[in-house]
Amino acid sequence: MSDLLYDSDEEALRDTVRALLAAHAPWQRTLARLDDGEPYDAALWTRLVDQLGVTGLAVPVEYGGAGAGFREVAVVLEELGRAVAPVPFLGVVVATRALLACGERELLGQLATGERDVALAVCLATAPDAAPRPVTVAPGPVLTGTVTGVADALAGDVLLVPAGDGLYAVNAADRGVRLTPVVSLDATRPLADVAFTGAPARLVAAGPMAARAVSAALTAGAALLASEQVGLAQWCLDATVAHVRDRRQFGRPIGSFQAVKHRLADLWVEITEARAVARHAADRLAAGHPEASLAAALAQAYCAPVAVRAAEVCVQLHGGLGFTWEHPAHLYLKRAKSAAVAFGTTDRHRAALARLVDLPAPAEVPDRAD
Amino acid sequence: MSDLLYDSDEEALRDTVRALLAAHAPWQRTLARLDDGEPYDAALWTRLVDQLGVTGLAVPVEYGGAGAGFREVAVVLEELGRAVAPVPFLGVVVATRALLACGERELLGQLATGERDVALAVCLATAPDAAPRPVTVAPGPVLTGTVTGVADALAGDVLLVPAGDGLYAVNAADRGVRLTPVVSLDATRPLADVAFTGAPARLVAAGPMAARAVSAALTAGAALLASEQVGLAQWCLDATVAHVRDRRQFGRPIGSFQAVKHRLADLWVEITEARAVARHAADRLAAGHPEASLAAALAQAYCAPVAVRAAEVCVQLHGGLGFTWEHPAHLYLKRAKSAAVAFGTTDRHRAALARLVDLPAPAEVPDRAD
Amino acid sequence: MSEHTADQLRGLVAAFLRTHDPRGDRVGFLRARFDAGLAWVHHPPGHGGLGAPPQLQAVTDAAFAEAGAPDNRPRRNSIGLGMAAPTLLRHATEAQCRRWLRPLWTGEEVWCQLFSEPDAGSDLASLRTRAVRDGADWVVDGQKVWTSMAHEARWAILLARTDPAAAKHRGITYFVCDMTAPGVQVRPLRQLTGEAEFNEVFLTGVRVPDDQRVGAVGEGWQIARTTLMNERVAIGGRPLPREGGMVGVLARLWRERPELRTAGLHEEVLRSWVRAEAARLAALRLRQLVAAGQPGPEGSAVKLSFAELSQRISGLEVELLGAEGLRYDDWTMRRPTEPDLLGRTATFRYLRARGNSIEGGTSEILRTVIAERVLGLPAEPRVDK
Amino acid sequence: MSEHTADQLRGLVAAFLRTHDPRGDRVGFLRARFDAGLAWVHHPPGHGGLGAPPQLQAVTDAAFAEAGAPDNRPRRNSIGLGMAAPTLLRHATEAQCRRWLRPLWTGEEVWCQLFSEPDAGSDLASLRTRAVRDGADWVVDGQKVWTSMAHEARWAILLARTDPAAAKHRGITYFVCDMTAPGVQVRPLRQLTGEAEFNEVFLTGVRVPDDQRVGAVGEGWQIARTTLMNERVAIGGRPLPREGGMVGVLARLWRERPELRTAGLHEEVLRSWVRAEAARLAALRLRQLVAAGQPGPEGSAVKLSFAELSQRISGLEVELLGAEGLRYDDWTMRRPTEPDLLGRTATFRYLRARGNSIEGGTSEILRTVIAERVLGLPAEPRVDK
Repeated sequence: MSDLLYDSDEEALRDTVRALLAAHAPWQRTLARLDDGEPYDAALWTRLVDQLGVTGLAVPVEYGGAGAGFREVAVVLEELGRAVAPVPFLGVVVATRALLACGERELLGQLATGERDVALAVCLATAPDAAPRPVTVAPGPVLTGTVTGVADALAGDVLLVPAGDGLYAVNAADRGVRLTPVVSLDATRPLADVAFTGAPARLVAAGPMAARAVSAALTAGAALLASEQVGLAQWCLDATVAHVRDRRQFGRPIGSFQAVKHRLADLWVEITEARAVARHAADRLAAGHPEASLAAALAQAYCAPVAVRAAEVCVQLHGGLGFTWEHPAHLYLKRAKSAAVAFGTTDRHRAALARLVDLPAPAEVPDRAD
Repeated sequence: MSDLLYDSDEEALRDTVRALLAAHAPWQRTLARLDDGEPYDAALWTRLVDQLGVTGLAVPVEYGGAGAGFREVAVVLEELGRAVAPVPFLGVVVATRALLACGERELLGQLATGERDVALAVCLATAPDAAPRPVTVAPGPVLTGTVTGVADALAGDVLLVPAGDGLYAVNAADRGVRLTPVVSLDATRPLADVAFTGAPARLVAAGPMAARAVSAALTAGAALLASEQVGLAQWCLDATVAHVRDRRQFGRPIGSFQAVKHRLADLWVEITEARAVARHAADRLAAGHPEASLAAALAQAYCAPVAVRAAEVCVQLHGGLGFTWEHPAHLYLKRAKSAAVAFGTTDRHRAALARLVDLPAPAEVPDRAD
Repeated sequence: MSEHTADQLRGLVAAFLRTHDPRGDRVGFLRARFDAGLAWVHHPPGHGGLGAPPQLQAVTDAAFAEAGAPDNRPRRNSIGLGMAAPTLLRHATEAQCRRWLRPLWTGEEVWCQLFSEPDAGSDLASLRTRAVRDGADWVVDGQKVWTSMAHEARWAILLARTDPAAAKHRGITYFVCDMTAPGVQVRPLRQLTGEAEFNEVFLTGVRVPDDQRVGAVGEGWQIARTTLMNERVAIGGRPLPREGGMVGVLARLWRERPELRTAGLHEEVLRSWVRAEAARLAALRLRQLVAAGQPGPEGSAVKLSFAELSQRISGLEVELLGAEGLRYDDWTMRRPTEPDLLGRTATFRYLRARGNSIEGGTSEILRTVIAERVLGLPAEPRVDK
Repeated sequence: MSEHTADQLRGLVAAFLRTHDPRGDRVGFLRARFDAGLAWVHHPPGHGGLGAPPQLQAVTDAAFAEAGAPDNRPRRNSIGLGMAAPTLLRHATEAQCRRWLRPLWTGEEVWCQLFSEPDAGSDLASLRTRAVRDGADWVVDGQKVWTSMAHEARWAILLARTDPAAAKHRGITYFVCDMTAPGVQVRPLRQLTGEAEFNEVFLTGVRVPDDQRVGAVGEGWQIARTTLMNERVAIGGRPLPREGGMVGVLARLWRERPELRTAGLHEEVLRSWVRAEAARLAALRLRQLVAAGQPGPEGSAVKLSFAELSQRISGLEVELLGAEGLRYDDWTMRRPTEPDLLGRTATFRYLRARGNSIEGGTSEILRTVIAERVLGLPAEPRVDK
């Protein structure tokens, strides 16, 4: 039975991260960055890495990490979701899982200490069970091809690239690599199209191990994104509750109107369930449990729409205010909707569950009987 | 463009039917019949046939009918739905459509005058595009086989039976026919399992004409059932509105609580749309329009769940009272849920729409990429 | 109602076209059409109409369109045509109608609406903008918000409080405000789409002549209710062919991009298609009811469904697009003068659609209106008199 | 909290089993188990417990079950075990506890609840049943409704108004009523399933001795709130394995009947499976919180979801069955003593599930409770003092 609670270390970690984000990443600052066209908050990221060591959490001690685990990573992601913080942590975590699957000590060590950031060069929309491989390998080895919509690549020093039947490490600064920023729906998680034109590469894993590493990385992404979604949803609920308690219409707080109350009560129920589901996914992932994939698919199938709904309710119950650029609600809405596409949409995760829990699709599409 | 309104003749017909039902089919009487185990209200049916000539509405004048049409039939069904009246009108209408497709003058004439009731021996759950044929034909011709869950068969003098590649008429009183009443979810529309053991039959139509007749009959059933569903839903809304205006809790009418109001407002919106959809289906059917099948599939895809939701809301907002046997809400709930299965569930109608409006299903179920 | 028939109207249009070249001067043509009573055919003669039944408007417009005549670019002046004109016709003086209706209809003068205020929200009647009588003028001070087209508009319909001592709904008066008058300041209001489709309008000592007052002092709230009802019909009342709305974009995407299809999304697409078609038929039935002289409350249903559907369908489109649904086209602050939903990305449509359940009456308010006015459910206990 | 550990409790059970044959006299065995403090292990000694931490109950029950010991048939006495016992432990006198808890736990005496009234509904505090003091007794008159097990019960927990002049929530007192007393009349109340699972109970001049009063006069409402909270946990708090609830029936049907499968229903089955699993994990998390001494308000979420899911899943099952979903098993008026959801038709489950959002607090009331007590949203204006 998985442990769905937060232990005291995890609560302490949460407090630390939350305090740091409150001090250094208020939403006003994030919003201002959008207008300035500077996606990442590099200073914030440095603090998170240097002061809190977030990149080392899931890296074993013998590789230079903190040897905590993915449950702790999930707690950090909850807080980053709560703050829509513009840092590349999710991408680093996904790359970490890939490197762990390959036993890649050197990069893991550099990543753990923050010496180098690593990103997996796969489109953010890719589901764990369906990784297209648009990049080809020529002797050298050198890589050629384009991967679109890669998250957290702009901050990466090293790109992990699935190509041919291997997984390769490429130096992002190489002139055979061109990163083109994308106008992203969620500007707080900027995307890039990555073009390789004969970029020199180093083989990290080959054959089935490479495939397993990519799949494990995307599964981890799906599982852990759920915690970010829970944090995001909780912020939306909290902000909306605060607003409707305060805002008066027709001589009463709008939070005293029953339809508003019931809507928020329903949202609270959904978030309560989403938290259990996300903790379950993190716990299964951390334990390397055989049902980690199942828990990850469940997590995305359930938590992604909860986060979207929370953000939509937040916009709606803030009325005109929530529709403006100056209010932070839209940052959460864009993150939530974008996250619902990340690592595959909910229908793909339900289809994965159908296979994993033996609820098969109809054998064939029935033909018309005429 | 179809005419979605009710003309003055239709309104007059509605008034007449409603007055007759109010006088002779109050729900208390229908409920009492359930306890007495007498499904049909034969006396009520006689009045509807003899006084109002409902069975002749869709039969052309030259065949002995009133030559009105399916739009008028739909108005009668709205009222019958509103009263959950236990009469076999829907079954007769379905049979009428089959006979019209075959040009079967004699039976149409008898049906129009009420001399004989006719029922199509197909399971009520059958969708228009999928008619199984469990009955076989031997020379004579005589029929053998069992059709389960036939609606309105218990009241039928003549059964129209799809068998082999033809459509046959069988005398229900023949000793080669055995009707076994089924314990139906909707006791106001009793079902029977019909077993044929070498029952003598008369060929009504053969080959493609027979197939078309059955399909047209089931399409008509799907299209017209929507009007019954609209009438039912409207009763549920009206009854609930009356109840919540009256019933007081916490010192106020419960109809003044916002969540109750909004729920009923949403239901009103759905019924408003369902009425337009049902009128469209009736109009297309009456006109023999090429898109009659499309309109029928839309009608069931939209109106069936609206009726179910209306009945469910009616039970819920009546509180404990709506959960009792003594309150009529359950008659409507059972009719609505049963009607949602009749002529195929909504997913089958959506699948039919997908073909009719060119929104094809994915070519194949995607395989897992591992 | 006069005795006009569709054939007569087609005849009148044909006669008009014999003497007016539809390919000549655009504004001149539109002015002449107004003067001939062929603008709003149900208006009385002299105000752009012939006193004809309203359902003949479609016949008239179709006859002009067939002949290749220019239209009055209705999307650029939707507040003027949808809200101001019907209110003026019903509540303004003969002189006011003569001054404003013709250039409004021809599009020479664009109108906007100064109703909403930052602190009032859905509780419109709690507005605070004040108008104080000063000789032949009123002096107006206050702040308005959510004003589309304010930066293009010549005139505004304006609600201001003229009697702060009166009960909330009683002390409000309805004016027409000159948007070029001194003291009117328009600032763009940026939305979550990045665009600034709306404006904030600051009114500082703006002088509005008393002859720009519409209706009696203190009757503004009642008059505004007419306007708001017109807005609802204006939003929901356009006739659509099947797949004519946002669902058409989704259906085309499904048809043209087989590689995006999944079984789960198929079910969603079909459900959305069914709901959109039901909403379309309900809107069509509403038009038929109006044409038959039986206007009902169905307009509120149409507006509610429209908001829900546009949100649902655009959200689904983003998911169907997958990787492409992670992208946006442009975050710079544009100043659109017409909504351009279909020309932009699915993600734009998704974001813009969030406003559909807020603007022109929130969905929450609409549900309450339906419950109380259509279903006759009792009002909540009021604590604000 | 005492220092008991799981191992110690397993040891105590093993020791008990050495001296008590689990295959011997059932009632005798249960009485002895109670007296040994191994009934409710968190109760104080003398009341069936040892003062152990509540999470050790599961360990204890498991140890007895392994040994093949009889249980106390908890489903037959859910009101007694889930509501009466916790309330008595907290609010009753020592003498009352000694009198009632033991036969309650062994199942020798079944309990029911006399709270709901026909006119009160969700507004329980508006109840009208009156208790008037008469010497050492109270004389009770009134009508109760929705009483499950009343026809089997020996005792009832009863709310009655003892001070009609006091404010609504203040004039109510909590009693234990002898269901065999003169003046107690039980009539079956038939539901839409055809069954009469519940009863109406008429109380006519029923004498309740004052020593059957629980808590002080006028404090019944506060005490009842404890009871109601216990009911919510009792309904939602059972631990379920994956697919342990109604979703398991649906999943098995899907697996065993491939001919029923359609693409549209597949999507629905998967969505229901996901929601059921999420609700199950939330219930599990709630149990872990309780076990860790951090009971939260999640019980209300569990009850709300349970009602919604059971309704949705049973409705889906009917549709999946198609032709078979048109059928029912039996409309005769049965008198069940235990819920038998899984042994009957899908249509029975569908109908019975409608009650899940009404009984034990309607879903509407639960949402209001969550909004006000968990989220801290302001109450509505009250018009009933």
